[in-house]
Amino acid sequence: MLAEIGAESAEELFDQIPAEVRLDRDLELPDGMSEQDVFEHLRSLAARNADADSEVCFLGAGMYDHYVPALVDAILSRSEFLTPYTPYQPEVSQGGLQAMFEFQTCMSELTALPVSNASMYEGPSSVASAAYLALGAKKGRRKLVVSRGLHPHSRETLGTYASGYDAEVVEIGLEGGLTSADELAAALDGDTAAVFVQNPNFLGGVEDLAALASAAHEAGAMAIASVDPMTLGVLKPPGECGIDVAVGEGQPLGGRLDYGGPSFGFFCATEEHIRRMPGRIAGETTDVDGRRGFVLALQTREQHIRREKATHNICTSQALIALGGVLHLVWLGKRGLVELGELMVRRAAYAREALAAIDGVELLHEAPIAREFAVRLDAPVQEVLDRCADDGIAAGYPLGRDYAEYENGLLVAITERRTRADIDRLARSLEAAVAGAGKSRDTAEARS
Amino acid sequence: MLAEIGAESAEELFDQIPAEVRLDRDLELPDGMSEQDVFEHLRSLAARNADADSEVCFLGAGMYDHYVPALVDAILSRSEFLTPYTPYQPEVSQGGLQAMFEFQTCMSELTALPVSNASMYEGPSSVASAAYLALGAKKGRRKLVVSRGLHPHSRETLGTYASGYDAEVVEIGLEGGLTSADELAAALDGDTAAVFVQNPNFLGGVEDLAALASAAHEAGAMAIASVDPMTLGVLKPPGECGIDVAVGEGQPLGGRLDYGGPSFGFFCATEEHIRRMPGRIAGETTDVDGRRGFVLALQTREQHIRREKATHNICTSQALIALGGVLHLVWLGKRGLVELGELMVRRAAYAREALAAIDGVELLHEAPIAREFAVRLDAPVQEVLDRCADDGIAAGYPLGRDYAEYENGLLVAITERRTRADIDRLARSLEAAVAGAGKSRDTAEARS
Amino acid sequence: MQRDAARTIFERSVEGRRAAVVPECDVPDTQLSKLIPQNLLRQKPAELPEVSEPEIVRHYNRISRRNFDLDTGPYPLGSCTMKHNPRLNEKVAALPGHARLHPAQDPKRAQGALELMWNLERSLSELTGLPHVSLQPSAGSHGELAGLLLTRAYHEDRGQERSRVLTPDTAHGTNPATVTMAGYEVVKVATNPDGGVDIDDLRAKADESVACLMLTNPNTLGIFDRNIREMAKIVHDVGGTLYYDGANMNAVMGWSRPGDMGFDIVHLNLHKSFSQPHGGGGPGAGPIAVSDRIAPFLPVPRIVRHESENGAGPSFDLEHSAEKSIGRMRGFQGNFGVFVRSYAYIRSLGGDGLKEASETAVLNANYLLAKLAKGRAGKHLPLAFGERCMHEFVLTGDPARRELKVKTLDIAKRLLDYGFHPPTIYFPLLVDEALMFEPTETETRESLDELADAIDSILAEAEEDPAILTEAPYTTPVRRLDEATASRNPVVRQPL
Amino acid sequence: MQRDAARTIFERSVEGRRAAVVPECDVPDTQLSKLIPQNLLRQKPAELPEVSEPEIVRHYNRISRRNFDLDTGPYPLGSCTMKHNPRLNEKVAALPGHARLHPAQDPKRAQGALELMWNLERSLSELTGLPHVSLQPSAGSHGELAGLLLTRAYHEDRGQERSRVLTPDTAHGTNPATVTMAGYEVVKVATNPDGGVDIDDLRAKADESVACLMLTNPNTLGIFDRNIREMAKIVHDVGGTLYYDGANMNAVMGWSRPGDMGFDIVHLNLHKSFSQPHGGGGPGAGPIAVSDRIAPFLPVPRIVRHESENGAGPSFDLEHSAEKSIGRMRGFQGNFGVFVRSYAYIRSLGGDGLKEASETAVLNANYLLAKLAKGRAGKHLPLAFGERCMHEFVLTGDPARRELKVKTLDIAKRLLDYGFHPPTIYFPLLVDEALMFEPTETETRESLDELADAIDSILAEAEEDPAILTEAPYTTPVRRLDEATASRNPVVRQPL
Ligand SMILES: Cc1ncc(COP(=O)(O)O)c(C=O)c1O
Ligand SMILES: Cc1ncc(COP(=O)(O)O)c(C=O)c1O
Repeated sequence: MLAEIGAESAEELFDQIPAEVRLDRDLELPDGMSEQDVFEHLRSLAARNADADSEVCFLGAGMYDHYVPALVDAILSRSEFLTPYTPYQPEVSQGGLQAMFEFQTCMSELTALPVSNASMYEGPSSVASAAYLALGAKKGRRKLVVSRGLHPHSRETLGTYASGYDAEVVEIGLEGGLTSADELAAALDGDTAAVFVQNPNFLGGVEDLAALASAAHEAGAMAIASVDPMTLGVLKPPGECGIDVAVGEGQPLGGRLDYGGPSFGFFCATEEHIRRMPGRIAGETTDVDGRRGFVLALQTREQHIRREKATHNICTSQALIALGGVLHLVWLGKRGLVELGELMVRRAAYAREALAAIDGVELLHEAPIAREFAVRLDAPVQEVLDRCADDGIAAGYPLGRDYAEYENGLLVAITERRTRADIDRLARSLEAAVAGAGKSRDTAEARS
Repeated sequence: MLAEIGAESAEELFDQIPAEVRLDRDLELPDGMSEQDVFEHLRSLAARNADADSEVCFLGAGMYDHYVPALVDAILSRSEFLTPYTPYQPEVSQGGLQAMFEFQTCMSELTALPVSNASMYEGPSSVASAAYLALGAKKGRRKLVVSRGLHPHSRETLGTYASGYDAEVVEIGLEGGLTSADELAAALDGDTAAVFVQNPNFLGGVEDLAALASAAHEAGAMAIASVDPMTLGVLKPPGECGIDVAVGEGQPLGGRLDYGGPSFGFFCATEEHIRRMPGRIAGETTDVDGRRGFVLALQTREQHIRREKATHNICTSQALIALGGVLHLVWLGKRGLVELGELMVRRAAYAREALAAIDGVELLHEAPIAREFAVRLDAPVQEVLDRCADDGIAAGYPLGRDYAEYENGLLVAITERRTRADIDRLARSLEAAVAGAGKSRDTAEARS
Repeated sequence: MQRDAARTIFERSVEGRRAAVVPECDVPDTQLSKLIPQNLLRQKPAELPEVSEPEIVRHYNRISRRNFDLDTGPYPLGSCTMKHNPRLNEKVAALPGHARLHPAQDPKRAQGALELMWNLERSLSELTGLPHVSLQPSAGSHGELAGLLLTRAYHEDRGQERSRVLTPDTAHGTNPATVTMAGYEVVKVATNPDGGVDIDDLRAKADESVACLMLTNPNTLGIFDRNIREMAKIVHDVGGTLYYDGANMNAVMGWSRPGDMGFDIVHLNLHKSFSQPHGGGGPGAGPIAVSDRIAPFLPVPRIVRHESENGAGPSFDLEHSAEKSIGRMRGFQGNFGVFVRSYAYIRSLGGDGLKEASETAVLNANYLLAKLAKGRAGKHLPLAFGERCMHEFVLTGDPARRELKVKTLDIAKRLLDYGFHPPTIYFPLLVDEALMFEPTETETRESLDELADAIDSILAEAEEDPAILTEAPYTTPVRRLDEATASRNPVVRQPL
Repeated sequence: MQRDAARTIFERSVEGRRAAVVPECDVPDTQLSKLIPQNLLRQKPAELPEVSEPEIVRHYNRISRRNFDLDTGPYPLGSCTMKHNPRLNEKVAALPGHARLHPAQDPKRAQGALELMWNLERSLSELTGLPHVSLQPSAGSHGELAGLLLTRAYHEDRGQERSRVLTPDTAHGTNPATVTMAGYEVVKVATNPDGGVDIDDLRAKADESVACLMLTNPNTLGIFDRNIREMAKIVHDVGGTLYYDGANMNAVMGWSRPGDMGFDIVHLNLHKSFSQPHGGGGPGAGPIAVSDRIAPFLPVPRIVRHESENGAGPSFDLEHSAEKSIGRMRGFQGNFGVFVRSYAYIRSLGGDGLKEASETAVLNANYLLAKLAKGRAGKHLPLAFGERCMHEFVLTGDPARRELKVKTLDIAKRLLDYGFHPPTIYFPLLVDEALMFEPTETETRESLDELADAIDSILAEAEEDPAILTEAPYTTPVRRLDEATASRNPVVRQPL
């Protein structure tokens, strides 16, 4: 090969790099290993994580331990879906493009909004991206009103992005577990570009999206909701509530837990925003012979065409994981999604009641819930969690770091994998843990 | 659909079955379950097995814990290989047929015999099938001489089959861990159709196949060897030793442990036996346009054509698992197979020495070994194994059930997955276990 | 499908390339000939290909696309029960507790595996109506051999020498081949005009030399033999056993049981009725179920269940010897990975689900039959026997051959161009130009309609111009292959 | 590839069919409106398709074969680093300890994951020559945005308002798009005749209003900008930061480090240089590495390592707040599954292996370039700039268009018929009719030869009859598609 090139050595080719910026030593990285040794190394690292197979997992906070049907992995692991790039050559990318089109249809159906893109990175950055759209759509307005029921990660990400948008973020509080209508009314003004809410909100409460949306619209602002797609079999879809843009975290749909990623985000909107959408959108068309096919549509929104005038900078997104979402949804089907949603609502109600009955556990709010709910413990939450972990239970997500006002708050998530027996086990463990932790605190207090 | 058929109900179609043999009750089987529930049920069963991920596994006896490269599962799980039937329509089965052709080439190279079929069920039934070939090839001769170094499962299976063959099986013993040349000489006569040996033999000893084969040939008998394919990178291949038919257990090549199956067997022979071979054989040919292709060759040997005159009754064999073997071999490649073999030989030597140095452990034989070896414990083997299991080690295969003469014998297997550190750990555990078991026996004896 | 020229992995080999890195030697690097005598060592390495991982993955991905498979389209291969392979089964089979369990593991530490096998045995017992099960045989024909060796042991135990085994002329090739391997002589029984066994012929041939009658019911014509009880009586009366080839179990699960029909020994194909993928020719498993009188002879090892004394639940063990056992049929405990898949399948469907599966299989077959009968096939490819069918049916292409000058083979090859796998052809032998369709329960009505339409179109083509069929296929990776030369001058490995 | 008419899964829906069985309700079956007010409940179910599992598997298997993929054949898509995706990485990513680890798990019980992330951070730090790493960004463009927000925070922390970001006109589209999203104004810098940045233009534009210079090096022409140190000095002298778009890291791993070139902030594309499969458009990950002065602003959460006091080995934790941090860029800890794959990749290759990978990538690119130059491409598709290249190179199809009347698009489409994925086309923008080839290190010499031959044949066809190209492709699942209508009258979902 070198002869063909006319080079003496492969190193010679690196003469293109001036000596002063060439690394003149070996990389200080471990030596390469055999496949077997890498496998053993990774396996030993993995063994030091307590995963949802080794514990009964009531953790949620945006990512949930749903049962992912076996066909998802079987199909996603096919080279034909796993290894291509973004479909720049549509003639040989019809599989991926059709998958995007089907994804868009699924998400559009779920949210009852006519337009969906082909995926975003994940939930929180989709929220922040929706703000970019809103600021573009509502030129001149710079204020973003955000419910405290929005996922803390979404609020923080929005805050990070907003420094680039030169926008002001105003937070409004919760009342009885739901976004305060009064605070919202007070915050809305002629400078407000959009209102952001979440459904169910971070504490699990089912919001009245329609009321919130109409308040936003009255002030001339857009209404943007982040929604949990797995609840949309039972909860009124944002598109029917007047929401302009619905985004969200796609992990519940066919996603692994994966310590937080890769998952996918989704981004749906009303027709009027179609040319402001971020990211890839597949569209149906025909070929020169009149045969049906799919392409990346509306590319003139995108960075590779429009560069600094693009509607967003996103390029690589989450195509494969989004296909996992399609597969899960298609597997569930029209009835399955509803049944699953109903099961979750009923189990969540059962769990909430079971936990509320425990001495030292009370409800944080009594708003309606769909799959997750918040309680307040009469004991240090971390100690309670440690005790439950000893019982093989990840009892929930402690609220204190994100919500100083809920110091010993605990968020408990239900999926179709958490059976009544699991819930009963949680209740027993929690009861003992709260009692135990309370006692040890009493002792400590008595001692001090 | 019923209208099209002209039936009132689907049950009506079952009127074809006379009432007296219709089942008039429900099956007494559990109700169907959701995918999730079946998964959990199977997961809980699986959790009650101590597998080679949860222990350090020195078990062998024909199936070995080799490192199977990740690409094997990735390729075998492709629908295109996983779900077709036997390639009866070659025009749309070229993938599977070519895989068979490549398999045959691999096995032929490994054994240095020109003909290989496309797979047998597994090792022991391949041995029994080789006997069928030999009895056909050596018409009139009814005696099968079998080394006691042949896997007990092979000997037992041969015994089972032989009742149908109306053949006599004569066993010859081992001497110093190797097939006794004297006993062989004594057993051979004009009625002997074939001699069966194994290499390495069941106790791990590397046999002098060439000497055994020439003894067989002198008596006009065939020489049949069962060989461990993973040792053929270093051990002289049967084809170069005058062996007529080489068979064996394919599990070491890309196979799962799978509690014993499905694995594959292989069946290789000299050219003269090609029309006596059992099972599928892929052959190269061309299509009407002169394009290269593959077909099932020599089908006139087979049951679907020849029926009662077929060379064997085998139909479905182990195509998919055999492809796994090809993949593993191709991944190893020409040099990898040799390196792996060398590593095993060296580690086995190290392990043998390390174990022999333990008080209460002595070698069962001093014959050369390739990957497995036998020791004799000065303590009840079951108790020793239980103690090692408590240390997380499956120390080996106890010989007593198969060989009454080696009551506390233990067979220890080495693969590239058993590192020096693992071997040292085994040695320590075994030392303590033998000492401990010896002690408890002493106590028990003292007591009684 | 890939249409480029076939190239083997050996032809991609380039000296020095490699995929695997073998772990470093961490023990003394002793010269090999110091450990094993030089004359026992290999001198010249096997010529395995030298290729990189990307090349391996690409090679096998590419050749995989030269296969038609069940996930490509309908695969109505009669007698093969090409039902969907649920992906759950692959997932549970791959759990380390299954896939990584060494077969020689101490039964104490393999309780989950033994319980699974026990449960599967019990399920198959209930489905077959026979009390004892051995999971050991590796496939259908292996089950058949086990069955005939059991028969032999049974008769020998009673001091009887019997030499003949009866099989109908519709029998699958493995049946007669097995008879020979088991040391018996095949005696064919004729088929009556209804497609069942000719009872008179059976009666005439059934005597004390008969060890066994091997039967498939429904048989390979897809016809349930209504005389089964009578036949059983005839054979039992002369002291023979009845063997049930369970390849067609998918027709009758939960509807009728071979044990209740009078059979003594049954094999089931887990790779047919119980959803184990066929893998392009295996693996499968062929468990056998037997009646009480055959039970003592069942292969070892056997799974035994011990009730606990302290109420802690049962435990399981392997029993390695039994006085009258025929012994082992193979290594270790059988194709456990297949058991896992089929057990998952049985638990997924449950008793009702299995019965419904058979119902739908029979419904689908009859629907396809009816659809075909109403089109050109009704004329050119009539049903060979009877009117309705069980889970499969056999058409005869005899009229098509005579009137349209196209053979069954031509129709099959042309179906490939239409994107369907053809039915089984030229089997059973007694039907001229046979086409044997088994759609299974996992095909939808839509796909059956498409298949019927395709066959109709193909027959229309034949009416127009038979050459369209006789030269088919056109669109496959290769076209018709020269099988004769491949058998006359076999090239069965790559010359290197 | 499958050539039948496209049909969506929605078009396969039949009322009443289903795949999933939802577990039975094991708690009180309360009416839903008793639990959630009726007005908040959905009235009409979403019209998801009603299909069975076999149909799902078949549908997606079939449409998958309408994709070209890396395991089908060479995929020399410039700037995308289509290197082989080792299957080991998929296997380790799927281990339950990784795939089933909840992101909110207590760090005490996720030590393996945190250690893996820590190790990956350290590896990327060593590779980039920059001490601090955040794995958080989800892809390249997300890393860019993080980088510019870091720049903004850095300047603001020093009390400076800066408004402009410089990018060369060869920059990838995400660079200017990111600049706008981060609230800056794009200022383009010209390219010099060698394909590098025009230093004079840079000097002229570099003033105190400049927040940052964004650069790719080697740039999108595959050319290593030899003036990098000088450029860094110019920008640093006016107080700006230097951002390195690491999309081309595959050219220089172990050979040259952005930190040593003077860059302050780097993003890497784990889905390019570090073997994460592209998935048809993601997922990926775009970790950033930064210099000391940028470190205080890095996103949270951050991974911290605590040395143990008792010698028990280090422990790891997440730090959720830091005074000057720009905050979160996304939910939870980042695309951990991608980290696992890339970490496995880095450990597989090791330091030497990574260096060798870059060496081979550069060798392969130069070989392909030389091969092409010797054929018809030398005349019709000359190299746009320079003589040699790093890991990729850009040809211009301008002569072909003028002399042969075929556009780059036509050549690309015709390559599809030859079984190759085309190179990146029409990028970078400053090259007319650009074709950007990046073979990567995992292609063999043979496949490069085949690719060069294919291009040569295609150009021969063009010399003969340009229509062969302008009407291509012919053999793909669909032929040229009407993209204009798709954007004018977008149909972006199935009407139901
Ligand atoms: C009727 C019948 N009997 C027996 C068999 C043999 O089964 P196997 O292939 O599992 O050995 C088959 C399989 O084709 C069959 O269709
Ligand atoms: C040079 C360059 N920069 C940035 C990007 C954007 O990376 P990503 O797609 O990961 O957002 C790309 C990817 O195409 C690229 O080639």
